Amino acid sequence: MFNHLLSLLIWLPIVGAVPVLLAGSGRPNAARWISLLMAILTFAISLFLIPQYHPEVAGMQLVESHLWIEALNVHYSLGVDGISVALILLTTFVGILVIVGAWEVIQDKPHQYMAAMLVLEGLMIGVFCATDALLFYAFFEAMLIPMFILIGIWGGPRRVYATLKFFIYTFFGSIFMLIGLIYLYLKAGSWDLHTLATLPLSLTEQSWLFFAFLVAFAVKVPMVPVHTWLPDAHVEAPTGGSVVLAAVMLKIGGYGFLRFSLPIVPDASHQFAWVVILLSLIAVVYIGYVALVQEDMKKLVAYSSVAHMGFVTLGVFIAFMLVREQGNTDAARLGMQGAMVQMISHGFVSGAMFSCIGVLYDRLHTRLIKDYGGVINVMPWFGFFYVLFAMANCGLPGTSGFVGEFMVILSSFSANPWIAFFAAFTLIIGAAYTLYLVKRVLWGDVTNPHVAEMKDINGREWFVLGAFAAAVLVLGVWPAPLTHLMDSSVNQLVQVLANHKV
Amino acid sequence: MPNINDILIMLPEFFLVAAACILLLADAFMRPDERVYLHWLSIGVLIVTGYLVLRYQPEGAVTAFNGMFIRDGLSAILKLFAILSTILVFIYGRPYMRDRKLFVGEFYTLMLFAVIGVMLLVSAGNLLMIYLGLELLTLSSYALVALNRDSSLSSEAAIKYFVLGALSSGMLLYGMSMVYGATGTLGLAQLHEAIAHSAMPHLLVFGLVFMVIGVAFKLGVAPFHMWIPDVYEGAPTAVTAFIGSASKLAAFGMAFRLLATGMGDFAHHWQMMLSALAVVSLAIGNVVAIVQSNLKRLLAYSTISHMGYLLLGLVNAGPEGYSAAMFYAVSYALMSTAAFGVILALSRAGFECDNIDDFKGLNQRAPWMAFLMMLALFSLAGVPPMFGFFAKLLVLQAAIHAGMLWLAIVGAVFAIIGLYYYLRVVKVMYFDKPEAGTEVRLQADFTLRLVLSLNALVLLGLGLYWGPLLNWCKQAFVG
Amino acid sequence: MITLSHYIVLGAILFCISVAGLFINRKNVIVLLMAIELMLLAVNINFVAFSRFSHDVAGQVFVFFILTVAAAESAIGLAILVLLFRNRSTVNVAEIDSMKG
Amino acid sequence: MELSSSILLTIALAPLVGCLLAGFFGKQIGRAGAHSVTILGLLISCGLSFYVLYQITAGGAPVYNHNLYTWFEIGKYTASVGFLIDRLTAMMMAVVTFVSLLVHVYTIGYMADDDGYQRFFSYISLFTFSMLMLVMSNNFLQLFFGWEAVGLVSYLLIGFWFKRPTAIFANLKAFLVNRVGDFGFLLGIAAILYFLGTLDYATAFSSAPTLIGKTLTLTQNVHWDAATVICILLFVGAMGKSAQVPLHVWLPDSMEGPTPISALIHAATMVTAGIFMVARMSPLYELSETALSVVLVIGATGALFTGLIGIVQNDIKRVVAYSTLSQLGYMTVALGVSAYAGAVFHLMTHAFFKALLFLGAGSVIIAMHHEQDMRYMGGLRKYMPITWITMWIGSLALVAFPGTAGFFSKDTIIEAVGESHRWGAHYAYFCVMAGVFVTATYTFRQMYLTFHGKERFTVVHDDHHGHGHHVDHRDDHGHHEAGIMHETPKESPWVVTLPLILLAIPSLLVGFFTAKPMLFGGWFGGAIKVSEANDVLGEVGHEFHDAIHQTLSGFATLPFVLVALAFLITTYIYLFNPSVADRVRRVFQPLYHVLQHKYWFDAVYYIVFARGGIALGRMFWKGGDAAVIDGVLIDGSASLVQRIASSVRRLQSGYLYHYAFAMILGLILLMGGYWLVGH
Repeated sequence: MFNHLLSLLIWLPIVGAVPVLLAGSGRPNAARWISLLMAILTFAISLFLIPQYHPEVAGMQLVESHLWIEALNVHYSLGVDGISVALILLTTFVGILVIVGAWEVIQDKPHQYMAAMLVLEGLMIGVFCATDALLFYAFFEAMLIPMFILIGIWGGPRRVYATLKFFIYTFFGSIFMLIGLIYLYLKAGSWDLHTLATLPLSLTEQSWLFFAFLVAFAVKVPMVPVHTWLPDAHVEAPTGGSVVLAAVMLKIGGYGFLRFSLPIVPDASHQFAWVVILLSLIAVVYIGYVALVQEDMKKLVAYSSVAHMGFVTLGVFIAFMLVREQGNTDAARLGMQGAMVQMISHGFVSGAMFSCIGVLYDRLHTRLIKDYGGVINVMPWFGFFYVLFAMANCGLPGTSGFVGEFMVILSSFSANPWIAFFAAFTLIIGAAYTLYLVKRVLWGDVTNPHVAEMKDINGREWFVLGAFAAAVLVLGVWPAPLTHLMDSSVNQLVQVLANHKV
Repeated sequence: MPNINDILIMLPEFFLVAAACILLLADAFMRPDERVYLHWLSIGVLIVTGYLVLRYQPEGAVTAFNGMFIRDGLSAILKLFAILSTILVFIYGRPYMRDRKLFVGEFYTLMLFAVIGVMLLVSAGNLLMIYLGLELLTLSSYALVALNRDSSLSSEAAIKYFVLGALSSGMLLYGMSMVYGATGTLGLAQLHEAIAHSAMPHLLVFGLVFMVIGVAFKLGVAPFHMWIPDVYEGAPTAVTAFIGSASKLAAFGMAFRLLATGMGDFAHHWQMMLSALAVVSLAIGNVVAIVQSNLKRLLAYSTISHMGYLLLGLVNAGPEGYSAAMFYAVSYALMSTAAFGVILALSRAGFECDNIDDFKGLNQRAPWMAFLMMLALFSLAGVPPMFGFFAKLLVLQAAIHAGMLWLAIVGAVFAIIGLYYYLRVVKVMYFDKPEAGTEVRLQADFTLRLVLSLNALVLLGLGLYWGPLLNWCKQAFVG
Repeated sequence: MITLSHYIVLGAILFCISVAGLFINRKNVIVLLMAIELMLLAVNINFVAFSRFSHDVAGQVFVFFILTVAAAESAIGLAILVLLFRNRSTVNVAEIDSMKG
Repeated sequence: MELSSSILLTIALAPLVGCLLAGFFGKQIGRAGAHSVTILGLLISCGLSFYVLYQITAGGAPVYNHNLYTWFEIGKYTASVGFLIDRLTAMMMAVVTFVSLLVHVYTIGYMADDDGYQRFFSYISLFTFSMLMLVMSNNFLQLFFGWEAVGLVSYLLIGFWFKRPTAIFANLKAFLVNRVGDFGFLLGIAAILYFLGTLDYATAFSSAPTLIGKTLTLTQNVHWDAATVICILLFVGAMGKSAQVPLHVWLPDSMEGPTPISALIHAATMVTAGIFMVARMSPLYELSETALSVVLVIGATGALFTGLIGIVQNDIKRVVAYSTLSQLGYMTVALGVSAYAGAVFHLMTHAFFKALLFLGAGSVIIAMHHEQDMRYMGGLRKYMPITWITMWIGSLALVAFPGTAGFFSKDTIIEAVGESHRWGAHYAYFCVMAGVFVTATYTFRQMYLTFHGKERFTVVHDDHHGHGHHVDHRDDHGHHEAGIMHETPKESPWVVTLPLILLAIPSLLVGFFTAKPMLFGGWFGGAIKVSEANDVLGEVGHEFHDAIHQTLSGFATLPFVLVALAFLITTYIYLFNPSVADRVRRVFQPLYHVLQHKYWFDAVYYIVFARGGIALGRMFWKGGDAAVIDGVLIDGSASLVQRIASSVRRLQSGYLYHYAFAMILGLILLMGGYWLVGH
């Protein structure tokens, strides 16, 4: 089993979707239980990664490689390093929670919903495992289909616009990456990421490739100015969709930078690092202000996601300045680790925030902030979780939200005080938009009769929010295990940055 | 002197001709209720023909009748898939034709003759053979398009198809005459030799332009695509499916024979022309499809764009590009049969089910059919892991390898626009509520559902494992 | 003295006339059929001329085939024309535009 | 003997356990259960804190500095969670837990009939935990954790009565203003990591001298001295937490929270965290004259000008709040002249007497049924003698009446400033000196208005205003008609008065016994580092023989004269001739106006940052995202394609001759193209 652990992780949920579809059409509960079983099974199997993966050893582990298409020398090759392991665990963890979260919320064709979720989970795991460029691309794109369906069928009023925008936006980004990959293949005669990483490339080639990759992953992250699909997609998506989107899918963008931009085109990445850094800082400040004035809770959290993901890209790309201009590899590792931790943490926090909004939405069927107010009076437990996650969202120490931003700011100061200055601005603006939201939704006297009738969270919601809360707190109080898990891989990445290709 | 060996080499064709003639006679003596036998008989005949194509399949290439006829890997693959798609069309089309009182002998015999045309065309070794094969195919197609005698649309489609087809074959012939004049030979092989040291290269290129137009028309590449939307819309859907699958394979075969086998040394000339045509048809096909409301018409425009992608493979002008293009042609044939198959399966008497709005809320009414259609559409759109994506991948790669990065980028950009209208159909099927008056047929017969499901799932299956097919295509061009 | 080029030019002229007939004529489908025939004849002239001057018989054989096919073609053409007239009770090219866009 | 980490863990975690029990199982264990568990937790941690204090001072225990666990370890950077227990910490722990314990007890009475009883106890225990984590930390990470955690609790507690619009406005404001401080603080930590490569106090301080000569390059030609940058950035954090001008605006509004909170968080402990932090960082601050001057000036400004506002306040709590601002200014001044010990000492004494004053005010508020306006009080001394006496003690300490705790701490600061030659010291000296008069004025004014003179409220007996209505009063205070009481005010229950008495004792005596060692005896040992040149306290120490002499000589100093002057004036005005007050007000109308509007700080901030931020955000959103990116780029290009499509489709006219023409056109184009390429 262990030598096919990754394949198992990828295909179990995807294949598991078939019985869900077959069983579900008539019997929704059967569908729910089967899919829950599948999700839990996947999570359980993913836990085996922890003993199986040896964090002290850098490089890919649990490798599987079979020739897929020998005519194009495409391999079905999988492998994980610390970063992927962390992200896979995040995925499987969230996988369970979205299934549970949708339990009785989704009444229309639940079997299709659950099946789509499972397929999506499998594909996302595939993205994190793939070590072959074409395989990665296949998973990367295939992911769009179930998400497209999820938003389109179970979404809100403007779901069609949102989901088309989402699909085409992302497709637009990745198609140029495909061209770049083909170019690389023709040059290297292989799709293997490691081979591509060692392929010598002129600076011009690297620059073109860098922008090809940048477009693809910037859309996914998303970075300013190609972020506008995210608010729409989030607002219209069903709660589960938003959770997966925010918790895992955005990470794939950041992950892509690590797997493609950094190792394959290091020199161009270095040359254009300032672009990414600038955009990241814009994301922190500009988007922070935009989030401040949102009237729709989901939109607000969506924008805050953009701002937080800014720290991921920032942490990754300051590494170049640190390594190449100052030779300060430790600071680079700190920043990179910060970016990684931020990815995981944002997975928990944003997922939790969207789950909270889902809880409210299920009760009043509105996401407009003005329709709420004084919720704490009727939903104290919910209030507790909401405040907790809000604090995590504005990076309070002791919650996971703090760790990543802390590390990134610390290391960015070493890169350039001004970067740190603007990055740290999130302390203020982040707190402003989050707590302003909390103030309008939670605090105050009950504003309208509908709010007065709201029931506090039930057991199922307790489970979901509680799980998120546990994750947020544990990671916030003791990030060392996570950083240790990723340390050797990050270290290796930083080494990669150092070596020039031209 | 022709000998028995030549007969053996052409055995599949001979068999099919004979069988077609017998069926033609048999049909005369059949009562209408016995037509179902004709249906199964013709399917059987095609299966046998396919078997014969595979059987005695020589290594490399052999010729018969003094190089008139070439039997090689290329022809084998194209023939097999042409036969396969024809069988699929027979199966999908049966209920449709029955509902429209078109379940007649002519349909089958004409289709068989068209298949013969395809087979001759793709293994033609001589300009004359190309012309004959082409005419056999197109003449039968004209008749097939007009098969629905009482429909003014189909007769209009037929006349347009006929006039433009005649025009294009006239141009093709004119080009052939020029080439003949410049080289003094009609055999493709000899042509290939003669071109190198031709006295009148300008005359050759002049002829080449005309021949390229002939090919372009058959492929349906802009600006020679005008017939495609109208014919697709007007013809009975089953016939459309045939034109959209088998005759595209034939067109690719024709293109290869004429341009690669015949005028291979003029590649640098026709590469230019083809890449220009590719850009135009990518643009027109993808853009105009966005505003279509009729699904058959939408698929027509998608054909135009797909043929543009196929040209991306051809412009490579090397075995790699040819195999990519052929792979593309094959994948396209499978995709379009699946898409048209769903339309055929859903249509009822008096309800063509070819408006996009007819698919509203299909997921409520017939989730499985909706799913199959979605597979076909995503494959056409070229979204991994569907088959269509890898076909696109190959042609893009071929274009880039030929040093035409810009062309590949153009293709990529138009793929984004193209995505939109496929998604629109998926959106209609999955996100919209069903409308009254568009109740689709739900009790399509078992074989149809089974085969259609297989056809659509193959698009997914081949997406996951398409290596062997690609190798097969590659082997067709070694040496 | 009549050289090859005279024949070619003649062929070209005929071809152009037929082409012009195809897209200038807005009246009658029959005219289209005639134009098509004319085009084939132009081709035939080319073939015969070339084969004559290159002392190769294949061209003339080709011409026979073209003639045969042309017969079949016009047969089908007329059949379709009949259908069209039956359904539309007109053969005016300018009125055959129910499918467009 | 060696301190064991288990004891320290118990000190820190006992309140947390109490908090969790009271918070999560509040319903199950009920009110009594809630306050029992939390108070028990506090008792444990308070007792142990004093034990630790004893061990450190008398028991000869060495300084404890160990890590509990590693938070992260990346390359050469490690962040841990651990404790550093030296005399400074020990003293802070004792003060924090002692005051917190008393506040817990006091709360039993104050919150007796509030719905959020359990929640409240859970919060204040959580606060104690956070504060202990802050002071016991041995590294910057944990310091920042405590720093922000106390901010969170303060946020929750200011907004404790979340139904009040004012409260939830105040807590948001408080959190954001603090975040502005933390913004600088975090950058300061980053700078330390950058320059010293560590987050651990000991390592950082030991390698602090390496900072000398290092500079931070901001632009090509702007280089700032490393130590200065670090210290100023850290001090920005202190400005937020310790409400220094111009980040002081949140503290007065924080009075929206229940009074015990004002006593514990916004007077005794949390707001002094900044002072503690700077004292803790003394090895760094000693490296930068510039930074200390900044500290000095800002502190001095606060000390005087915020005090002035206190004079015109009528809300009894707000008077105390502004006096807190002013006193924090004094501490900061002390830091600014490198009299860290003086600052910390004043911090301690202030903790006692300011907590006392707040709790006393709270007791008055209880008696007045949550009427906080002093204009409707007066003559309360006969109703509530204990509160009256204890508050007088507190007030005397506050005005630094010779012999009281405040006297030793405050006069030392004033003298230290006098001794200092640092840039800005003269300005500071003026401020603190004038501040003495101001302090005395608002303090006596408050006392007179509250306890003396004639009653300015009328008692209207009616039965149906039972006890149960207090909640309503509290929830929307001010709505009930001013100056109307429904019962005669009476002394508060023992749970309220006991803490008052227990706080009154140290307010009187603690200075008397601890002044000499703590200020001049180098009591803090290695915890506080002062370079020879800056040792103003040493200078002051020369005149200091013992507490008694000091007390006696205290009567002959300028500060005492000022106090006495203030006493006479206020006594005249508020006891004998109230009308003078109005006349004075009329004379100084402009000044009064300025003070009424608190120098327009809040107004300007609200317009610029709150309103401005919203406006900017809306501009970005509508202008940037909606208009440009979505409107033009995304939807724009989509509709462009649509338009092109609908025009191109017209080429497909349906006419055969057009189709044929298209083919001919194609033919011609290909020909022409070939022609062009050919030639």
